[in-house]
Amino acid sequence: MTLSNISAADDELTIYERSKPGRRAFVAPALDVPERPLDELLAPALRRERAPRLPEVSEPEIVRHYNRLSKRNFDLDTGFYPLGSCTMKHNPKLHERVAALPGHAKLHPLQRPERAQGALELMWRLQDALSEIAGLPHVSLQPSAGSHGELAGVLLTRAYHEDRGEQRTKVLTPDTAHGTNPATVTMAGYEVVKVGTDAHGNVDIEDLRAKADEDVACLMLTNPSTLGLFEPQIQEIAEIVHGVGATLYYDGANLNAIMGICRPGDMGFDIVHFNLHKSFTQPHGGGGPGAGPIAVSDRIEPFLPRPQVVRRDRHNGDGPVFALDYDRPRSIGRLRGFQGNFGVFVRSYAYIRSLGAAGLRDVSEVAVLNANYLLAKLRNTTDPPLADLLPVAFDRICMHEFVLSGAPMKRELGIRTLDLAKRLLDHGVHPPTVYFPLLVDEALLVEPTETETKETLDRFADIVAEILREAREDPEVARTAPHTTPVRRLDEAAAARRPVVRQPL
Amino acid sequence: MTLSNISAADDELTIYERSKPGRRAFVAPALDVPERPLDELLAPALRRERAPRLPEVSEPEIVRHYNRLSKRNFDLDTGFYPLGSCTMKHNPKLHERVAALPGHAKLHPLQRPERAQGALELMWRLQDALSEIAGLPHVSLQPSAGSHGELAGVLLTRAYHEDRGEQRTKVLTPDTAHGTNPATVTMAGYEVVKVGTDAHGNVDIEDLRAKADEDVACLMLTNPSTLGLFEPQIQEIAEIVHGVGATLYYDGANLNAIMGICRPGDMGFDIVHFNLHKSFTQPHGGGGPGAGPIAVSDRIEPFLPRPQVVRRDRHNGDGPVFALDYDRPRSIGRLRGFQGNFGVFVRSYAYIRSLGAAGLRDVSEVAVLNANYLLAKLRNTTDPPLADLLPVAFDRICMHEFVLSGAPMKRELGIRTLDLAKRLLDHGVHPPTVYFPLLVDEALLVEPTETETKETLDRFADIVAEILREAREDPEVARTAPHTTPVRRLDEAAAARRPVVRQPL
Amino acid sequence: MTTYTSATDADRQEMLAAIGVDSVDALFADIPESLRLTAPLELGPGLSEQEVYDELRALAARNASTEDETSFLGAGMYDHYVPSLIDSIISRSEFLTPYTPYQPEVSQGGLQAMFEYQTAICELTGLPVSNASVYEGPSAVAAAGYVAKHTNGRPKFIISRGVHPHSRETLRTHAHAWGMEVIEAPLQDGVTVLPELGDDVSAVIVQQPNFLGSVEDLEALSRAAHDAGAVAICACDPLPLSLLRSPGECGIDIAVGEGQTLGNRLDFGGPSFGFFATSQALLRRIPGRISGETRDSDGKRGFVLTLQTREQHIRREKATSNICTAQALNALAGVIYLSWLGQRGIVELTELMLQRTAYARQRLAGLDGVELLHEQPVVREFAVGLDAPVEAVMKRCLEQGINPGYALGGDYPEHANGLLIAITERRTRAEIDRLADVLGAAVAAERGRTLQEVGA
Amino acid sequence: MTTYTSATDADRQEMLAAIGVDSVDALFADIPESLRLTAPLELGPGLSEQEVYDELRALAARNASTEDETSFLGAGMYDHYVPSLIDSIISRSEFLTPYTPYQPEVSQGGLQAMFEYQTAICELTGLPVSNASVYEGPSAVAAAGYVAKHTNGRPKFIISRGVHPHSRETLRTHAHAWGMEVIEAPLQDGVTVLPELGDDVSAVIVQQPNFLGSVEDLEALSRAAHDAGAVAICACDPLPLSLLRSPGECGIDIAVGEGQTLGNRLDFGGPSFGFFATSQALLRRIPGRISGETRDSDGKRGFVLTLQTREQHIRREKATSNICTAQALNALAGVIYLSWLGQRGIVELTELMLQRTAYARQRLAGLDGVELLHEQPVVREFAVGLDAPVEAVMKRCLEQGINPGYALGGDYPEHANGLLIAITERRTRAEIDRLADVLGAAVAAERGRTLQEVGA
Ligand SMILES: Cc1ncc(COP(=O)(O)O)c(C=O)c1O
Ligand SMILES: Cc1ncc(COP(=O)(O)O)c(C=O)c1O
Repeated sequence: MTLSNISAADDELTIYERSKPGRRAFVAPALDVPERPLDELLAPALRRERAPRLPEVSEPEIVRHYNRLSKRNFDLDTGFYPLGSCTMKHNPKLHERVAALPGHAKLHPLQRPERAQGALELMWRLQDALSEIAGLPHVSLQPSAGSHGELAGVLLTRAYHEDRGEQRTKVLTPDTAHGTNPATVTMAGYEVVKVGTDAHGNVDIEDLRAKADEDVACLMLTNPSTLGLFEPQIQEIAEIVHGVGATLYYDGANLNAIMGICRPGDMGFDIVHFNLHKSFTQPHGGGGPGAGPIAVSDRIEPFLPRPQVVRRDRHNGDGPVFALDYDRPRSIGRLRGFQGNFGVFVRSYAYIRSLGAAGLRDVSEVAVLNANYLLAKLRNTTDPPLADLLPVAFDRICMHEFVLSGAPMKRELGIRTLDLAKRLLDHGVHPPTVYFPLLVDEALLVEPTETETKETLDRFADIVAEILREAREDPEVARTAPHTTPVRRLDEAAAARRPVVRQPL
Repeated sequence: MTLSNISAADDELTIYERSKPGRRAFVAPALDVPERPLDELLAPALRRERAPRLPEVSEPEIVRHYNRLSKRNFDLDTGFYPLGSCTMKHNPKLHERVAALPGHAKLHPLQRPERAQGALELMWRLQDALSEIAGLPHVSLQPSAGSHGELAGVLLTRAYHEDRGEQRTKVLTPDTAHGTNPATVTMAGYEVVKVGTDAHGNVDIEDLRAKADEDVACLMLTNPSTLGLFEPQIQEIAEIVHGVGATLYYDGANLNAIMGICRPGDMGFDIVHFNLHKSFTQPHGGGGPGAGPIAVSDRIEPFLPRPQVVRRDRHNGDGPVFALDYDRPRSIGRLRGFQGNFGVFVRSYAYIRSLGAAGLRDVSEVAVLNANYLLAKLRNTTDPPLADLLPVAFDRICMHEFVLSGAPMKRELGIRTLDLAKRLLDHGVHPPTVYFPLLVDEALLVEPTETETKETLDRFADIVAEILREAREDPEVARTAPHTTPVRRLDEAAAARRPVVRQPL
Repeated sequence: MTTYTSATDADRQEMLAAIGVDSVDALFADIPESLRLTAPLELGPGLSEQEVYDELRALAARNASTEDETSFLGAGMYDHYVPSLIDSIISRSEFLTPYTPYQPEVSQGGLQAMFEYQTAICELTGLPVSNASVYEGPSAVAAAGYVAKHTNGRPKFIISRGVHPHSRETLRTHAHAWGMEVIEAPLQDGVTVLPELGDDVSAVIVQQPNFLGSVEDLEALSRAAHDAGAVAICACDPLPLSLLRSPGECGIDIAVGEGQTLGNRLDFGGPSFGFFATSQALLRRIPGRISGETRDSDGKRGFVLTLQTREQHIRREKATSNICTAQALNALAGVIYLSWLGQRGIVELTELMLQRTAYARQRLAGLDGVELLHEQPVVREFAVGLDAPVEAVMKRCLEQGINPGYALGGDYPEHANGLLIAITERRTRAEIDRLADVLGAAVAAERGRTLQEVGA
Repeated sequence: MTTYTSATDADRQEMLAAIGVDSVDALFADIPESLRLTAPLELGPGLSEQEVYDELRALAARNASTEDETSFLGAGMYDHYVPSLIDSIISRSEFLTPYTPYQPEVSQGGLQAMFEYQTAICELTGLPVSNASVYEGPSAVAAAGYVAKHTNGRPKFIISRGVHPHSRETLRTHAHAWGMEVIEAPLQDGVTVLPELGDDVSAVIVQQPNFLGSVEDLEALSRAAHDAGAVAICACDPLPLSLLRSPGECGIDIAVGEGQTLGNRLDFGGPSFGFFATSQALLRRIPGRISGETRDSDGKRGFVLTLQTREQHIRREKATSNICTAQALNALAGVIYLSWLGQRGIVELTELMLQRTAYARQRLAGLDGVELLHEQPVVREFAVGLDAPVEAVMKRCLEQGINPGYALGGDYPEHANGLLIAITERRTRAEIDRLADVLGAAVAAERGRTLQEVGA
């Protein structure tokens, strides 16, 4: 029985393809001032001949268009999203409510500090909480995302060394590092030097020793690493790095594993960035917004970006005032406009207040428990023997995530990690991160997060097993997956070959 | 290629089936008063042994559960919804914003009038606007929905007659009337007498004359009728009804056809109800909330429900005050608690202010234009000949909706109106109202509304044609439709035979 | 002027051509000339979105909401905390915009939610059957009366004065049309005392807890009703039901109530929802929609509107009620709220209110010129009498930003200076202490004034 | 304490058993004993949802938002009306919660929206290529500088003092690390005057309209840049672009800007988004995500993240930028807003602002002690100088509930008492007249005071 589907075709129009001259949603408020000739206010020479071509659509059409588009997205409120390194934890609905309060949402960034005390105090309190979580005394909320935080961190490192009259040229990053780390190093004007990983998935200490010299400005580390493993020799690493006068940078993308359990500052890190859109539940928005605050040690503090939110106690006992401190002569300066992604701060502050110290620790405990449980569940699956087909990259207790290798599966069953990922889509599950970290062949990086139920983890393991059993019978199903999604497998190569990046009009 | 689907199975669990002892979303605020023994405050004899069994689920589970459930609904923001008699017009998003303002949403119904002046003034202005639209001087906003407004109207009729010392026993309703009309008559303690429809789809005047006697309290009419036809003899009908001292009641469900074009009051109606959730864009919510305000003539006014929102001018020139008037000795009394569905009033008031007089008239003009265009489009379709297979019940210019008969289609192609409706679901379109009005065999009542585009109407006509062509080839497809919905055709008979109306625990 | 129509002038011309008329006016030919409006309605011009927003914000700003004052108002609707997830779910267009689920295959979301809701209401009330919602509390009481009328055809309702005044008045409005008499049973020490019940009594209607906050002896009341062959109807407050013996356990035949407290905002009185639960015997007399479980053609579980032969669209004049559009979205908020509270949470929440209410009652009872109107057990609300003009006292409290509650005098002349005070989980101890201070001072001040006047 | 985890004690036991360890602590064995925290973090206990809500509401209440005052603040972010449909769309979890679309088959909604957005940005800027967003305005200027650096490797940036101070400072922060020099070009009569441009100039950076509101002669500026072989970069304000000659028409190579004005709320400065558009030649140097059209295995149109070989996750240290998470949701709001405005609407809106701004400028110029800082054409913002201490004048205005604008002295010492005033469609004539009255009076009063002091 063949089912024609006219409506589907309609689903695929762009907002531009729906446009029809004369349609409109917006109507302007009445002109209430004496109208002056346009030419008088803007000479023709300054004006464009043709208005920008924007869609002409009515409100009902806009609403339906984007409503339907939304149904072509998979999202966290729909199903399991174990995207490694991204910490796709539940986004509490309270956060949207408090972020939308007019006192937050309609507050102008240049409002005078005495008329924005609530916002400044919230930022100050968030700085305080993040400082406590990181174990480092000073925090700047300014960076807009994780990689922006990294850039801030490396620029701070540069400022620190220059302040001491040193011109260092190299920054060390492990070969397991996330792509933003080396990209940041280049952007900050340094040369990247890779450090190897040993047989246990730890930093290769000998390699580190060999490469750590007086030209090294910084070592950027993620701990737990992108392999989901805690670096047990972290103190020794810190000694080596500090021994050559370099700074130790903590990429906080994986902080969700250790909140309230241990602290980067105590490990010897000088600079830490947080991903508020990971560990602290800012919704990802399909690619942002986020925020990447940084915490630093005393020796780095003088160089923090401008302005800093500070608290000043009044001597008349009136209680403290909160201010923006621009008077920071050694600061690296601004990284962006205004005070950072305040709306994100509101959500993350609400999160920290809701959970408190015990709640945050429980987050990390359950995140790690869920990851290890799912790993065990997969390894104990015998039909098919997942321990053999999808072996864990490093056979250790993992932290909040773990890495599997699809290499044996590819050999035995003839389906690649990519095929498994695409087939997962047919089961209403978002795939883990694939082909990262680069170190592991056919890698799958699985991060369940603490907000998923045991039942969901069990179901995921069952689905993976089922897909591999299915592949044993007929690998073509996975190779040609997905089958039930709004579009089938897309040709990314073709897109890059002849880029069409805007609608031709 | 067979696609297994584990996730789908999970989709179908109820919130109770997801429950697991010990899970929770809510946490109570801290107890901040000295705790007293429960037995002291509530003797054991007063207490239930077992707490009501409610689901035990976490916030992430609740959000995902209802989010997924929502995806098993078709809705107005997703596609065309030409459900006759229901006026499924676009629901402007502004209305949700203004209804949610704390001054509205968090206003206690028993707040003292002097501290609720904004709400009372809004209600008063809405009364005023509805009065102007209906062409009747007095309005009560109290009824909660259309049928509640009908009940109010018939109770007012009773009060009116009793006040004049008359005990009337019968209420007339046309055989095309919506079910709520006769049901209301019974509920208001009257006997229903049916009036026939003539060959043109109008009220059978002779039959009306014959049945209109001194025992008749009221004639309830919908104009345009449920056939989507304007009653041209309305003035004559009013004379007949008034001639026997009865009242003329206007069922306002179809008001969307005539706003700003003509007025029930001018036609001679004594009482009108509005469906704010139809003509005035209150979203339907899957079965409410709505509101069914009534407008009445001077002779009915003394009996209006208590309390009435009134405006009182202050003599000190301070501008008017708005009050709740309970001092209405001849009132029929309350129909419900408090002041009615205020949140609905806010939305409908915003709608009237946004469109203004010209906008409202345009609504009705386009509603009627769209209906007649779609009718023409269908009738001009030759492959297959829709004019023959789905003939219009009465061959006239229609108002905002029209009735087709599926009888020939059933005869020729072997698919019923129900099958066509179910097959439409596969095309992402909501079916028209089916098997109503009862007068028309295999009826389809089609109401496009003014907020749909010509393209959508064209697509609908194409889909209907395609379904009938498909049926000509293979009627089984439609007979077994829908095929692409979350569930297939459901067995309603079985549900009624052995009713399971709650989850067994 | 805002418009939500998409018809451009070109569209209109094309459409008229297809229809075969040359103007939109021609489409209104059936309307007698004499009835056509020649002038525009007197509604003024349409406005832009921002102008309408500004106007409504200005109106809303003239209302004192529970964010603008510390409110102890209850008396039927209560200032409970509405969790954020409710808005985020019920604002989804898939729940907000569809009609009543006439096409179940594309309405499983709404229908399953109704089924879940019905289950939760059955659990709260201890009764086996619930519908999917009625309008709201007081009209639900009248609807229950209508069921009783059909059940035994007797001419009298006995309704306790402990039932919400709006419910009593609403019942009277309807009963009159049914040719039935409404007799009020008095309160003594805050609880209902039934008169002799003859065989002319159709139903006995009480409220739990009653309007003055008292917990009634439901079992005794329903036994009395049943002994007289009458239907026992109880209007109840769902949150207290988590602690109190359920209507079902107590033999109540029909339990109805106001659902606002279950995750719905105050909205100046509506929309909220009414719940309606009955014994198995009354299943086929229930008004309104009911969602029932069934199977699809593949044998998969699904839900449909069931027992529709009760309803107006099938049975017309013989229907058990005329209700059509009810309050589905508000009931959805209700079941989401109950899932959010959960089995333990609802008890914890109610116990918190119980403790704070007891504390407040004790604090206020200790004030000069304030005494309790009754000593009955209460859960979330209690009544006091003031030895001073309540109106003047309230004004003084309001000047301090405190709305002390609902003045009982209008509904209960015997309690001319009575005040009904509600303590939800929103009211902290600090706010209760402040109420005590402010109210105490206000009463003292007013007594002082009256004494002076007497003195003078 | 609130929790969003579902693991019950029973769950935890089962899971530990399956793992084969006997405690959660055992899972942290890799963490050296000496690093494990023995005491809880000093963050205090967790709170209930209602308590957190109340705390944040109390904090928010201590901010004066655009609802609490009549604000003429602009200077980079503006109080525009955000239509309701934006919230209702971007609050849908399908847009709010997904990650960057790494799995295009289940991300077509986001990817198509990006494609639509890119198209609209290309139309506004008159350039052929746009990415899917960068962080915000000032960092976009630095990002543009980075592209210029890679394009010609020259050591100097020439940036106009008409560029937003935050953008200039942000560029400096980056340029230092790149070993590059930043030279500021002065303003004369409110517009940019470029110095001699040598072959050591990597890029010339201007703003349209500039920080003082002036419309710059973009064509002349980009011609000068090109004559020197430098890259022409323009930071622009998208709404005025609906009337002004586009950067593309004027020969600009890279147009960037702050997107807040396109349907994003103020949020005390973020999150908003930055847009980034370039000439075809720079396509492969653009930072960040780009959505591109392609086909699926059935030949159906679809969208994917394309040209990823520019990006950090592929090219690592050779990437054109380190950006990963950007501002997708804010850019989505942007394209919805532009669709809402539409081709005619955006012009109508900007013309309304143009007219009201001209009116306000004239009104204020007519006040004693207030004169225009320049006579250049302006669209939505203009600058005045006060013959009185600006700080004191502002305080007086604020007492009247009017926030008169942004004091320029900090960024432009040469305009010690300068005030930058923005007039969006939110500001009515009545409010503008009120500003004139209040500002006029404040200036007069302060001049009076200073005269007295002098007199004394
Ligand atoms: C390990 C790691 N570091 C850094 C980043 C970059 O963070 P952002 O995307 O917020 O810039 C990510 C993001 O995926 C990451 O996983
Ligand atoms: C013609 C007509 N009358 C009355 C009603 C009842 O209105 P409500 O559902 O608001 O009670 C309807 C609703 O469908 C209707 O179509």
